[in-house]
Amino acid sequence: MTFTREKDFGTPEAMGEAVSLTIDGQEIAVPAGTSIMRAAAMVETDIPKLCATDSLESFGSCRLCLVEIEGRAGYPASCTTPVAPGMVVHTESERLRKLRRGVMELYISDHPLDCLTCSANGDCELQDQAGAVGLRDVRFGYEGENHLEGCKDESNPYFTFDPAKCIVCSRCVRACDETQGTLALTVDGRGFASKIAASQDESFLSSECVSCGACVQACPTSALIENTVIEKGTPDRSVVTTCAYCGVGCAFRAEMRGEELVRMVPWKDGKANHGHSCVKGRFAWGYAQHRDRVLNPMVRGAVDEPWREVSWEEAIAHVASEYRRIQKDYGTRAIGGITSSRCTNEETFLVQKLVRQGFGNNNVDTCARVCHSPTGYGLKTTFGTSAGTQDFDSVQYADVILVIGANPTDGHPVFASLMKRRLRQGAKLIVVDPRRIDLVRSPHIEASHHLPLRPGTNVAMLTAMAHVIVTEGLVDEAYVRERCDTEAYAEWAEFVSDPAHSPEAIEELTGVPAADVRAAARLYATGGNAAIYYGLGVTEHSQGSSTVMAIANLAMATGNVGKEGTGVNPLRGQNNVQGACDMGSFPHEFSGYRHVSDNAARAQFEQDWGVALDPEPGLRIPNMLDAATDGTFKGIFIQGEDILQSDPNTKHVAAGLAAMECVVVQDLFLNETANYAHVFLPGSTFLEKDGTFTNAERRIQRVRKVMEPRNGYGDWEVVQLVANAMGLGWTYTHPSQIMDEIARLTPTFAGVNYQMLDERGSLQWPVNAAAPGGTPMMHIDHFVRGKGNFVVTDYVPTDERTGPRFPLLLTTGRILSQYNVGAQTRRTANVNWHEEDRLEIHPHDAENRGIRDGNWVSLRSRAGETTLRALITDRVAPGVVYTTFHHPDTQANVITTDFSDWATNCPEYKVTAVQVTPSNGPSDWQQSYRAQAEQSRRIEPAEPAE
Amino acid sequence: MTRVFVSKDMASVALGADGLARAFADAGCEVVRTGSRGLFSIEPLVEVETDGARIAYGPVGPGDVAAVLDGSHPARIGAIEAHPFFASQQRFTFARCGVTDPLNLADYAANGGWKGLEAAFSLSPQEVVDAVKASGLRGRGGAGFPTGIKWQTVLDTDADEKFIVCNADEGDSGTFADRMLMEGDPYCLIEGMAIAGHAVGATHGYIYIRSEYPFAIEAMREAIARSAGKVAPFTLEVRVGAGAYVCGEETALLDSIEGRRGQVRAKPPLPAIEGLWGKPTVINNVLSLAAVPFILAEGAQAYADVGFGRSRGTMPIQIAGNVKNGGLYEVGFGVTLGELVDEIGGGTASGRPVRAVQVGGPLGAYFPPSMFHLPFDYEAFAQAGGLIGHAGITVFDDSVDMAHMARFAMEFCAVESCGKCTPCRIGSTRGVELIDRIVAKAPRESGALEAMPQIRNTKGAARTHDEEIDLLRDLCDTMKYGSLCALGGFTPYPVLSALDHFREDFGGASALPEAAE
Amino acid sequence: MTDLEEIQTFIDRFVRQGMRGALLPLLHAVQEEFGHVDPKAVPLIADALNLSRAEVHGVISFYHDFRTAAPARHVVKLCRAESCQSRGSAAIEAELSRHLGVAMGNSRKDGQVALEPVYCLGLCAIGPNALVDDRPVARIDSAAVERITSEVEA
Amino acid sequence: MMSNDERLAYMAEQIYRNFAAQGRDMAIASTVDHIVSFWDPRMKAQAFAMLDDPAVRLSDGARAVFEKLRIETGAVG
Repeated sequence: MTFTREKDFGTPEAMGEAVSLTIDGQEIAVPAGTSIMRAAAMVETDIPKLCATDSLESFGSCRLCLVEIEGRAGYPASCTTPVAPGMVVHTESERLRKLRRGVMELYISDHPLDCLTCSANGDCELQDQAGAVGLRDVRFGYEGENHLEGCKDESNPYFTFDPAKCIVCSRCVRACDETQGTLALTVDGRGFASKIAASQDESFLSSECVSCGACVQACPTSALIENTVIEKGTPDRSVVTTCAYCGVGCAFRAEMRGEELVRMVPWKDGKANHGHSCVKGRFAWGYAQHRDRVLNPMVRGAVDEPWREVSWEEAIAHVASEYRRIQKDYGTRAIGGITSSRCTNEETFLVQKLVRQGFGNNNVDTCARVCHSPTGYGLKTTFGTSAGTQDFDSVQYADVILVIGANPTDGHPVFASLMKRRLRQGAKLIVVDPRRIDLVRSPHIEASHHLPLRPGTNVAMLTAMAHVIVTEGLVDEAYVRERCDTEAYAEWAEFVSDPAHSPEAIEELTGVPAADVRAAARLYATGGNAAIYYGLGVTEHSQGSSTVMAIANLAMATGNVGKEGTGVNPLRGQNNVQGACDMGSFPHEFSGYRHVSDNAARAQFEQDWGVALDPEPGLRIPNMLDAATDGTFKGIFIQGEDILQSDPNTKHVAAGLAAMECVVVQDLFLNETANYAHVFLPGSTFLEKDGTFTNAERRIQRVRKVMEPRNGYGDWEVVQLVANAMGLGWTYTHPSQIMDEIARLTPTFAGVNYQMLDERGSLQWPVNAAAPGGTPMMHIDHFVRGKGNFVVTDYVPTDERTGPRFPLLLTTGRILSQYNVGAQTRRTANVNWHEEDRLEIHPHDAENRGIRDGNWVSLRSRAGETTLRALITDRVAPGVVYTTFHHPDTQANVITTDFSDWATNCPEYKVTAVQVTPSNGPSDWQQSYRAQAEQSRRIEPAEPAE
Repeated sequence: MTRVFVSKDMASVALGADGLARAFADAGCEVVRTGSRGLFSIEPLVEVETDGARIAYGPVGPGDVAAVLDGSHPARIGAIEAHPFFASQQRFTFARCGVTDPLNLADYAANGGWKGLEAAFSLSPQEVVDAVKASGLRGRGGAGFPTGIKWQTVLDTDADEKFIVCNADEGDSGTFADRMLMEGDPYCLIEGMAIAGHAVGATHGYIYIRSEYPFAIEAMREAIARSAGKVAPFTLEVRVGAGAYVCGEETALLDSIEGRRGQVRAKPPLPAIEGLWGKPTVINNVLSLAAVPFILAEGAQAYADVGFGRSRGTMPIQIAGNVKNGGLYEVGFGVTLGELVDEIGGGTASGRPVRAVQVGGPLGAYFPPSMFHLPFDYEAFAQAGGLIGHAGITVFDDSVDMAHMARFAMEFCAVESCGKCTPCRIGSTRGVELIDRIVAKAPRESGALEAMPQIRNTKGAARTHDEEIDLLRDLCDTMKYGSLCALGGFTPYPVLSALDHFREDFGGASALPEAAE
Repeated sequence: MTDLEEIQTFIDRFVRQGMRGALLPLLHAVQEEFGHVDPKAVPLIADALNLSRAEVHGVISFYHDFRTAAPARHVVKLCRAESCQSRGSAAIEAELSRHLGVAMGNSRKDGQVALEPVYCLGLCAIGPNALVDDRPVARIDSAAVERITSEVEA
Repeated sequence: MMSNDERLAYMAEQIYRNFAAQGRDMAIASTVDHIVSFWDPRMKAQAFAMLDDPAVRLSDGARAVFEKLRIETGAVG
């Protein structure tokens, strides 16, 4: 299969009305603002080019693309010359051929001639253009001044920079500026000596580069090229799939060489990422081949015994029989399941079907419990649907962007680049976050207002902003009257107007000057289209749901829902956490957010599945662990989740798991939860199976199998094996059949099927008769629930209080290079950037504890103690410390408490009272944990007879 | 107490004007420091105020104070305006230069200062633009683009803010008119920019001065401070270059003011529509802006009446290089090259015959005496394969080696290239290497590479002298038609004019001893 | 190596003027105050103007005026442009280079004097010209070369 | 940390406190609706058991909620 490279039109698409002109005698019409180069490419006339590529603004430096225009002197560059009505263009003539050969002769007089052994051989634009212009001789010779001695920079683990191959077209510098927005590259020097440099002409790894790969993708030669291409050679086929890391849902071309993945290149037509990527999706896919991958099922009687490798038949039969036994001994509700936010929609649907149809109860939950369950509750209560209102592209129309409790440049980097592009066009930014995240101030980006509030006071802050908007008459009265429940509004307006909710009243509590709060509120209300983006810093609180509703109130009060550039947009953490919720992973609702007590909905499932279903809500994860320690919950099926590391209060989780009799874990690696498992079923990566993910803007995108699963089965096949071993008689042969079932049973997915997804590339639900092409933006002329519902959100302080024993407040977050519990990214070269969790602490707090940067410190809360190294920074305010939970050996979650959101039990990761003291070594818990983990990971290979 | 006038222009100071001024002060005179009159062969110059008139003596030194004061000094010139070099000039823009104390506001007002601005304020913006159009004023920086049309585009483009940018990067060798005006009559430039601000609706202006002009930078900053009240609400600030000739190109200049590498931007968008910080911007040379006060004060017609063909008004021509009467000669277009070099310039300073004249700085063509009939006019010079540029004329006597000058043109381009576009970045360096081979009569041997058996296609044989000359012409063709801006695009003018008019020098027979590299 | 705190306070004071597109003026001011732009100051300048270090480094490396190392005690900038060449600057350049014991475009090993090229000082009728420690000197002949040499050796 | 009984009481109290702005009766009703929607049968049964167990300390809010819950779900206890 020949490797088809995506066509490069040379300059970005333009939006003006049609302009007609003639190119080489052919009449065509293109939008005004289109370059002559792009117009020609649209009619298969590919004008030679090297510095032009359609992901970047035209630059006009290589001078290969010169054309002749009748009535105009000279030879203008077609990339920088927009079309004009009636223009007559000639792209070929003897004069032009001579000029192009002249330019190419200059290029090749200063370029290596080792094409046949070059890693870009066959995939190099300089090589292509030298052929296109018919270069046969370099009369200047090769002895003149040149750049052939520059030494290679191999500091970055993923790509190599070879300055000798550089033609100084600046596409990399412009990609780092326009596409990524980091501006880590520049041209160093000028004239002939010009060369590309990272930061202050240092190695890529030590520079400001965030390794997103945009420059490597933009580079026309092998000056910047992926190491995997150098090792394996150019790819021979490509498959479009979706990244399995964060909730942005970047579409990629997996470029293969036979069964071997050579590189992941962001797909230009990806609707969420438009051809951009970050270090994780672009490069950190090596974990699929990592030696830690468990490929054979394993079983053991008790968790202190070593694992025994067994056949699939034996493992599956064991699981089925154990579950039936437990239900016989302890009752139908004694077992449950946890779906994965990292697996596909089809797989999460099957796991909740296994629980509901197979186990006969609703004890199914998902990791969304610990991240955006408050979003589901809050947005459903106010708008009527548990998902964000806009698509990502809507940010391009925002005049004001409010980011609260989120760090997009680390958590959602590709969307952060799109947001930065809008900010650099002049949109205003408000950041509400205890930490000075990068967006507050980084090159060319500066927030108009940063409200560094004390962790846990979100509701007080948002209610105060509402107070300003209502009391200063900034409410969009017409919008509220027409679109919202005016009675609920009146009650809410009266509540927020109370002086007790004024910025002045809460200044002492939040630590933010009232004037700043008033200014931010006025900007949000009057600054034009205003969009709110929020993350786990909003949801992971004891008032997570109240905060989401407070956000919705602000948006409704100012008419900022239902049009481009506005909306309430949860930045959901994982690649399919939205999908996991959509598929009915919560214990209280079926797919499509319909409560299990909804008789009509339940009847539909019962009729389709041929079995009576439990109308009562099931157990949430924390409740399952409580029930386990009570002895009434004995068996669990955990697919693609590591609750021991990711869930709060690790000791409580460990106790719960230890009390169970059949813990089944399905994952790629022996994760922390597997230390307490009795059966380990090997999982498959997103490269090894078909399916769909749904990103944070409700966009359903296809995941396509590019290689056979190393463990033998796609995860959906394993769930089917278990189900059939329990007698459920499932007959799926391809995930598309599962999606047909989902569509059959879920109104918002009615129109979704693989054929439509292949045709359109992606669909944003709801997709049904009312919206056959999907719904980019929701609540356009009315809210899903009819009238927008204002909810009074009274500030109830968390019971997690600082005091003499625990004077500091710990909040948590994530970092660009690592992902969630780090299972995947820790097994890639990303450890170059973040090989251990660090405790960020303010200089004052460090000083009066005698702590210097890099020292080992003990971090204690009333829930537990761990040790890690300090990082002294004024990013955090005095009295606030911060860390990540990417590395199991820090066991950060032994610190977090069992407090959680009042409505959804989403854990209060963001507020834990702690004490920090210099330490001399790992805490007792860490030591006992490591001993247990070592002991539990022993594996005895399958008997030779197998 | 006798009042005497001594120039503090950078050239005058370099020739000892400060010492002369001190000597007269020590002798009890009241010394007024002025700009330079603009004829350097008679500097250091002093003008003594005697019964209402100013009697000039020059060149004189500190030792001549007594003889000057008693009127007996042999270098007595009398009224400077009567001196032949000045009598035949039409000083519309440089009228006050050398006459007034540059920073004295009263002096400026007493000599026609602010008349133009007052006239402009009495007119609507469109009327001011119409006046500039009617004057026929064209860009004095070198492009010769009608100034009025540029202003019209900025006026017609609405935006929340607009800017007036003065290009004072004057990097061409042989040009110093901008420097002389900024040091000698800074308020004239300020008045011109204020008028432009009023005409197009801009409230702020920048003057981008090259760092090699310390005196001009200081003069403009002081003048801006003192005249702020006169031009309010229009405000001005000076920005200093940092050693990059390419920032004389208008879009590179804008990038430089914005704090970036001085790289040339592709057009469109035109700066008049999307210029500084993306806002509509008037970018004009010092002389274009300094010509505006006269046009508003005396009327467009007075300006347009002077000139030749489509080149209306006067051009402050700078006669430089190996010339006897080097200096600033403002006259209407149409004067011939020969008149400028032989009659007004007085031939070479070395006394040897004139062999070549470069017009328009390092990117201008070289003209042999056989082309001295050419009238000073944008179109005439263009047809003759050259350009007027910033109207600098550099005279060479017969000792010049034109192959060396062609090489220097390529070397200058290589030193100053911004490095963005291929024809200029790589072409200039290859041009230097190529001319060295031509001059050394050492055409390129068959390269070690071409001789390798693996290289099958490229022409292996050694190259001939004529083939190298043809390659130089091809390179010039690629640079001229391929380059993104005039730096790479015009470097072929001096190279090809030297090759065409002085073919004998390229025989390599009499190359000038190489300068110490 | 200049003291970083000193540079930081200087930068903070300069940036408080709130000048738009302040990088070149700030680099000129830093070089004027401290003799050159120390690479260690680049992160401070980048942060003060909210630019990336790459952008600041790109600008410093583009403009020939900016020095990243301490200059020689004396700097002679001799004009190499066409007008001065027509009046014999090539020979003067060779003579001056010999007298000062430093090749054009270099600083002498002992740091006493640097001979740098400049392309036109706007004194094009009275060349060969030079700036000797920012003081303009015209019509340079052998005698002038002697004077300049003794002046910069002091 | 909290025992399971204490946690259940705490959960009910926390929900009740967050509905408090609606006034006592409305807050109790809203909390009951919430529990019906989200608590599984065993947790509800555990709540009723705590009502009958004198040793268990319940805030008046939690107690009122559990009592209303028992009436509404018609649970025998």
